[in-house]
Amino acid sequence: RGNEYEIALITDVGTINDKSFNQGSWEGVVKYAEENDVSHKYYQPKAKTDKDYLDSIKLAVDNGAKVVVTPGFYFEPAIQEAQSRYKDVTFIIIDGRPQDIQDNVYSILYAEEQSGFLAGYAAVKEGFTNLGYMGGQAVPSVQRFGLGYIQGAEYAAKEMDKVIQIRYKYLNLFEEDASIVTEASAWYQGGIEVIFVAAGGAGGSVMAAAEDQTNPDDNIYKYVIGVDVDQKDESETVITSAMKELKDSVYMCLKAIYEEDDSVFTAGEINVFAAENNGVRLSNDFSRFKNFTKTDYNDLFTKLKNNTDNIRTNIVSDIEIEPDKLELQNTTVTYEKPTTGGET
Amino acid sequence: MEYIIEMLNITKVFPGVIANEKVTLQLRKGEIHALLGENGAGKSTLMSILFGMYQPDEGIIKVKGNEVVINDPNHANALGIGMVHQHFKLVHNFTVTENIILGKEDNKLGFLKTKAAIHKIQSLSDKYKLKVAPNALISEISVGMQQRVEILKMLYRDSEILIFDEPTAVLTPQEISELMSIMKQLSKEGKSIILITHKLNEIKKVADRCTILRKGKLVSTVNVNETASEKMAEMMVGRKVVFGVVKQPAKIGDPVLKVENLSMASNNSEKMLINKVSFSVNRGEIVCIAGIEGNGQTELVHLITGLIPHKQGKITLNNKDITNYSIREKTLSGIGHIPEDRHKHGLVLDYNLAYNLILQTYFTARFQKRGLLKFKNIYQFARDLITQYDIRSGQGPYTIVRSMSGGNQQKTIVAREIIREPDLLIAVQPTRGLDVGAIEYIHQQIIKHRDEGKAVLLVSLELDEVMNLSDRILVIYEGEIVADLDPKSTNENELGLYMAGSKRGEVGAS
Amino acid sequence: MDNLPFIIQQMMYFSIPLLVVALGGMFSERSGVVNIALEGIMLFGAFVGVIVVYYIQSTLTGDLLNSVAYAQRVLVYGVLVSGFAGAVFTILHAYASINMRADQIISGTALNLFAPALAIFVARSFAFTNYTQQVSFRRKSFLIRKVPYLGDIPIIGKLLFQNIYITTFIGIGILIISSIILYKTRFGLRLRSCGEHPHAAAAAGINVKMIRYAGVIISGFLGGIGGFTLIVTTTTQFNATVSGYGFLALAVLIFGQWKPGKILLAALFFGLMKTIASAYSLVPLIKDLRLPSQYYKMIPFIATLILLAFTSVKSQAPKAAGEIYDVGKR
Amino acid sequence: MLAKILNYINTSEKRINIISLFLAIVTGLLFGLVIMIIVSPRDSFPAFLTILTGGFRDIGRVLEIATPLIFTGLSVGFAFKTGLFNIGAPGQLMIGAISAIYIGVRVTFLPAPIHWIVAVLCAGLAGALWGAIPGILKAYRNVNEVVATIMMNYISLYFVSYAVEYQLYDLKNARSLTVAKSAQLPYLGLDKIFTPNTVNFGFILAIIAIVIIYIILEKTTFGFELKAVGFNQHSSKYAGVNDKKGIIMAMLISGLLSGLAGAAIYLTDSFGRHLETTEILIAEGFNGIPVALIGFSNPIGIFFSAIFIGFIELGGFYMQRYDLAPEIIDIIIASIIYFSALLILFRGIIIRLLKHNRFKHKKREEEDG
Ligand SMILES: Nc1ncnc2c1ncn2[C@@H]1O[C@H](COP(=O)(O)OP(=O)(O)OP(=O)(O)O)[C@@H](O)[C@H]1O
Ligand SMILES: Nc1ncnc2c1ncn2[C@@H]1O[C@H](COP(=O)(O)OP(=O)(O)OP(=O)(O)O)[C@@H](O)[C@H]1O
Ligand SMILES: [Mg+2]
Ligand SMILES: [Mg+2]
Repeated sequence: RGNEYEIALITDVGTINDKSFNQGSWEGVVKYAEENDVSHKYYQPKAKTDKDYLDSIKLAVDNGAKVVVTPGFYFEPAIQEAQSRYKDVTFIIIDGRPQDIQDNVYSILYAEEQSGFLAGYAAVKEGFTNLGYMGGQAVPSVQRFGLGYIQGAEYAAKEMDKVIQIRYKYLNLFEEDASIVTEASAWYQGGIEVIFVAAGGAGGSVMAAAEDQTNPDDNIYKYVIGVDVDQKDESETVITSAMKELKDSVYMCLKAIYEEDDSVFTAGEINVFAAENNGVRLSNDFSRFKNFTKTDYNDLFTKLKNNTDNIRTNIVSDIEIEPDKLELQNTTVTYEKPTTGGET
Repeated sequence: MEYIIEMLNITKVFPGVIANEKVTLQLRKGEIHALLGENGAGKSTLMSILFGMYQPDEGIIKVKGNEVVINDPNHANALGIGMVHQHFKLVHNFTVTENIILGKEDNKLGFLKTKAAIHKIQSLSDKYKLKVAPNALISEISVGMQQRVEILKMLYRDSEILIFDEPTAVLTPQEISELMSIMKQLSKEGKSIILITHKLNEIKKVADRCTILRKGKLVSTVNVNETASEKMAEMMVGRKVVFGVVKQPAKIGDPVLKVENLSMASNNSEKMLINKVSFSVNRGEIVCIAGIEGNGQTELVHLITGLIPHKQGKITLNNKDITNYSIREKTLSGIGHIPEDRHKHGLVLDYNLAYNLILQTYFTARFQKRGLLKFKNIYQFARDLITQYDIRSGQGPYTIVRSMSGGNQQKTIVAREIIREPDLLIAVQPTRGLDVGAIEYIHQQIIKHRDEGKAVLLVSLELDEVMNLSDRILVIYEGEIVADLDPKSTNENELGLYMAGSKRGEVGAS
Repeated sequence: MDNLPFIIQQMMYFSIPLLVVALGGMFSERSGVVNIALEGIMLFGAFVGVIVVYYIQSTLTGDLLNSVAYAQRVLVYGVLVSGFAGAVFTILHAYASINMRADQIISGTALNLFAPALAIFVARSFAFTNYTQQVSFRRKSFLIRKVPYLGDIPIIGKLLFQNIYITTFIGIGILIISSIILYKTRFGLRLRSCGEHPHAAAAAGINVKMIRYAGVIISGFLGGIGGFTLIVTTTTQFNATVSGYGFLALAVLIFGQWKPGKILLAALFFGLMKTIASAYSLVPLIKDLRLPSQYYKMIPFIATLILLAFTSVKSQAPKAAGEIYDVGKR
Repeated sequence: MLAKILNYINTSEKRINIISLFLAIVTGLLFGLVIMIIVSPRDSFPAFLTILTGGFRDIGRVLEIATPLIFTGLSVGFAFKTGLFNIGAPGQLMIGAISAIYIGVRVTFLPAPIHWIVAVLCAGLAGALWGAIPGILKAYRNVNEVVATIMMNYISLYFVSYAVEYQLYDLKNARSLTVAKSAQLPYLGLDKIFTPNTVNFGFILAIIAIVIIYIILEKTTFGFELKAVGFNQHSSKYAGVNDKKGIIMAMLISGLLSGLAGAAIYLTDSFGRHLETTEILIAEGFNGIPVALIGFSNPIGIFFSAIFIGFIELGGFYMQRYDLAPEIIDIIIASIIYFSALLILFRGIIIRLLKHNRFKHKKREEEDG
């Protein structure tokens, strides 16, 4: 009989240190567990299938887990199943919501579209008119980041009445690869000034491209916008990061569960983290901006918070709407995907 | 009288074979010392030991009186020992020069000094009239030339002791006598030579003394001028030997194989490898294609058997045009083929004996039904052939052929091809590397086949084989048939002249 | 046309690692040892090299951290270390295939499985990588904006001496040295003879086993360097993968028919194709086709296949490559 | 007793090889254990025990993991037997998978048994095509099959990514659509014997494949020809075998097997595997190589090595309950393969053992007599 571990995290395939939601959530787990010394451990599914997710959950529960954290919307079907299989285990699912959620499940969603909105706004305010977005894959959170990014940029464009353009695509890759360096370089070479990349490891390759295409001598500077966590340390080209408070939200949720306090988190419901509850934001280091300032940011952020003239509720976050199908002003979106096929 | 080399009581055992057993060989400075023995007698092994390729299990080696352990060829070279191997040790896509300097490269800080080397080689080549082109690729020069390269290797390393392992097997009489004179010249310069050969007349010509091995044991060492050839032959085989083959005069029938204007160009130059070759082979006769290796024999045979896709000309078998038949179709229409290279073409070395015996017939109704092999028949058939042809092997039909000796490997092929009673049997160097017993046996089989009224096309480099076996001799030179001779009315010397291209006869396209 | 410098710069991301690693494979296979372990070797070399860079950089501060000159030194250290690591790692393959007469495919495959597992496992198990699989590093100052003097030469300067990595020059250097070694030195002659006809080599007094060890170990050295080069130029962190470039290098080696010159051409061709496939957004005509990106990505591989169909007919692997050498056999 | 065993072994080359392989495997495992002890002395032993026994907890799962490995292992092994090195299994697998899924999703008018049968067949055909292309290139253009299959891998990789994204995309789950119920491989009562939803018809098909491949290789003239070509292309040509046809057929069959692996993995319900747009080669493809190698490229050997790999992989999954990075399993598998490359070494040990033992025998007899 092995040692018991009370809090368990199942990684979506990909590893615990993906500098993205696996890592963010895990850091939240560790923070809480160490403060209250609760035993904790993460498990890797054998493969990326609901069956393997369930096996991992089973393993964790057999191994003494009372709380199971599952990052990523891919876990939805597994949790849907597990919540009734293991009634006395509490589940936290991040980025996802089972169809009919039971009261041993906390579903945590983020308003990525708001985070993206902030990023897009900041980029245009900084003075960029030629923007890019690279998503790892068309999964809901990544799609919402993108949608928000476009609308934030448009919002700023209208404000400053400038005309801007946005190049938009999914890389179909979450790993670094030489071809992504070249692709991003080509974008920069083609005039794009900043790329918002929500693609895990692939971000590294985009930053590499930005660094190589930046050339102070000719006064050319190219930038990257990081995602999920503050990626400013990975490269100086990271002008800011569109963050969601994975760590804190997981931490707080665990706290709520252990202290049975349901003021912030309600079991059996979807807990959305957004501007209202400081669940999404930009990196609070603004030193790399030249024109965009912390005050600009705060103004917008408060507007989002208070939904001043419906700025928040106007943000389209329906992932079934393709990025080039939004109706926009002063803004053209080139979506690198001929609009065919695909269905729900 | 001191010796430059002494090999005392050398014993070498290979899995299953005692290659040498307490063999002693003593070499005097400046002498030409022949080493005589049947195939498998242990000559190459003994020399390989002297050359440091194998370590003896027992016995000691002395060079210039002091005992040495020769642990690799490099060491042998250092001791002034050089060797021309039976199977040449040349890298085919290297130039002559590269092959010669390999292992003893003139160099400055590891960088090759090729120019100097070429110069040295050129002068050596001139000195001994070897006529080699230092920059030619090995793959593009004749076997005779390749051997000279091997000789140059030794001279380049200015070795004192030169070992020749069966150097004459692949040469014309002319080339042989040239080689002989080269050896004489070398020995005059004080170099000591060991010459391995099966051919007594050569020994008589050049050797001072001769050491005779039988089945790995030393028989004795004799002074050549005091010993008659017959005596030496007897010592080598252990019984009186009848030279030559006994056979009835041929009863020639109607033509089986007809070849008309067969031609083929080499694919990396304009040179014609086969040039308008026409001849025919009749029932009841053995026609022999004589020639120096590399004059188109291989290509000719491969064109007839289909191993090389047909180029130009016409081939008919029993008045049937088989020119464009596939290999399989040709085999089935009555061609048997004992190939030149038993390891490359003749056998699947990793298949067992039985499988190799059905290699040409596995698809026939006898061995297969609806694509499933009939193992009972296959192994029964194999057992029969093994007894009938006395094929010796470890586990009978289940023996993996790779582990069999060359002799028995060859018997396997002969059995497989002859048992099919082909109207035309093409035998290419069927006795290469076999001991006299096997040679006799295979010769008998070939003659028997002919006497059954079948046609035989024999390709051989061994002149005595040509003379003894054939009813008609076609000499091939640079892809052309330059003579059509009757063995009774010609001699080895004349033959040699044709083979060397220095004589041309009228070719009756019979 | 004005995109030419850009295209060349992009090609180097692909071509240089492929070139270096394929040259490594060449040394191994021309000595007679087939080496399909290139992927694993690259990965292992990159891993160790990146760790060293990570370590050095963690000790740096301020200007040193941003000094391009110093960064070059760090890179060179990384190159050397990764080469060394690759060489050591490859000894496993050499021992198996030379001393133990192992099937060279098997031991190669084993190394390919070993490398990532080991890299991840080590990175996860020890403190100096703070238990994370990723090892990140600062690559910002690696790029040389303009090589002093050379960078100012009219056209060539812009093409070859601006926005370039020192590893590119190292790669070219390796190419030149390799060809010289192979064709002009005693070692090269002996190496080739062992790959073509080991028994002839042995008869000429050459220690075949030793030469083959040398060949395999060199392939490890270059494989490691190639892996390191690939990672430091194309990302900001090492993530225990070289994403199949080892196998592509193997392809380049065969495509290049085991000859340095042709290997270079193969590597450049492949690099160019890869560049076109990823930088199509710059090429108006192709861009306007608006094909799914996957189609563009297929280009390099289809093109290579087609080219192979025309160039392979006479291609001939080293005769003795993959063949187990033992004295008794003949 | 030991003497008896040794004698038994001694009577056959094959047995000696198998025993040496067994030794190699044990050594590989022990090597893994050593590493585990270094990293975590406390947990290493129980964790190691879990690796060895964990598989028994869910045999059904083991077989499920093994099934595709059997196919790809056979694929690689079969090519090996005919002297070809097919590292194109991943591509052939993926092209097979996408074809199966396409049929399963789009050709829904077919009734239950026919539907999945057609899907399986198409997977096989697609794989066969994907294998045949390098075969043809090698036979007629002398293109080295290693390069060709590597190229084909990437082509299929991007094709699959395209097909998923543009033809078979399930937007809600961001993966390929799940095939219709009628296209999912049936359990045929296997779910009564093993854990439900694990082993299905795919496993039966794998067994059938093993038998057929074994018969082809060992019992048919076709196999006779293929192996001859593999051993020695010249002598098989001399024997009138059409070596070009041989090469093409070998690659075609090899590809077909990998294609079937695709069907076995992906013709499953929504809880099973799905293809994604992410451009990554499927692991089961490459893992066919070690499986084949450990199994001496022999169909029966491949069966056992696939089961073995599946077994310790599952054991490795369960081992996670302890404080060890799961990659240790990969290390163990790698070292097992490496040590199996050192077969000669272990053969040496065994043969020495045998000699020693035979020697003792002699002595004993002498003493008796
Ligand atoms: N490498 C080897 N392994 C096993 N047995 C060998 C080996 N080399 C030679 N033999 C055996 O040793 C014996 C002597 O072989 P060797 O080559 O010395 O004969 P030989 O006199 O040179 O014959 P030939 O006239 O054909 O050259 C033969 O019976 C052969 O079967
Ligand atoms: N490794 C070996 N094991 C067993 N017998 C061998 C081996 N190598 C050579 N022989 C046998 O040793 C004998 C003499 O060796 P040698 O090298 O002269 O062969 P050969 O007579 O020239 O025939 P081959 O053309 O097969 O080499 C031949 O019968 C050959 O088959
Ligand atoms: Mg000999
Ligand atoms: Mg011989």
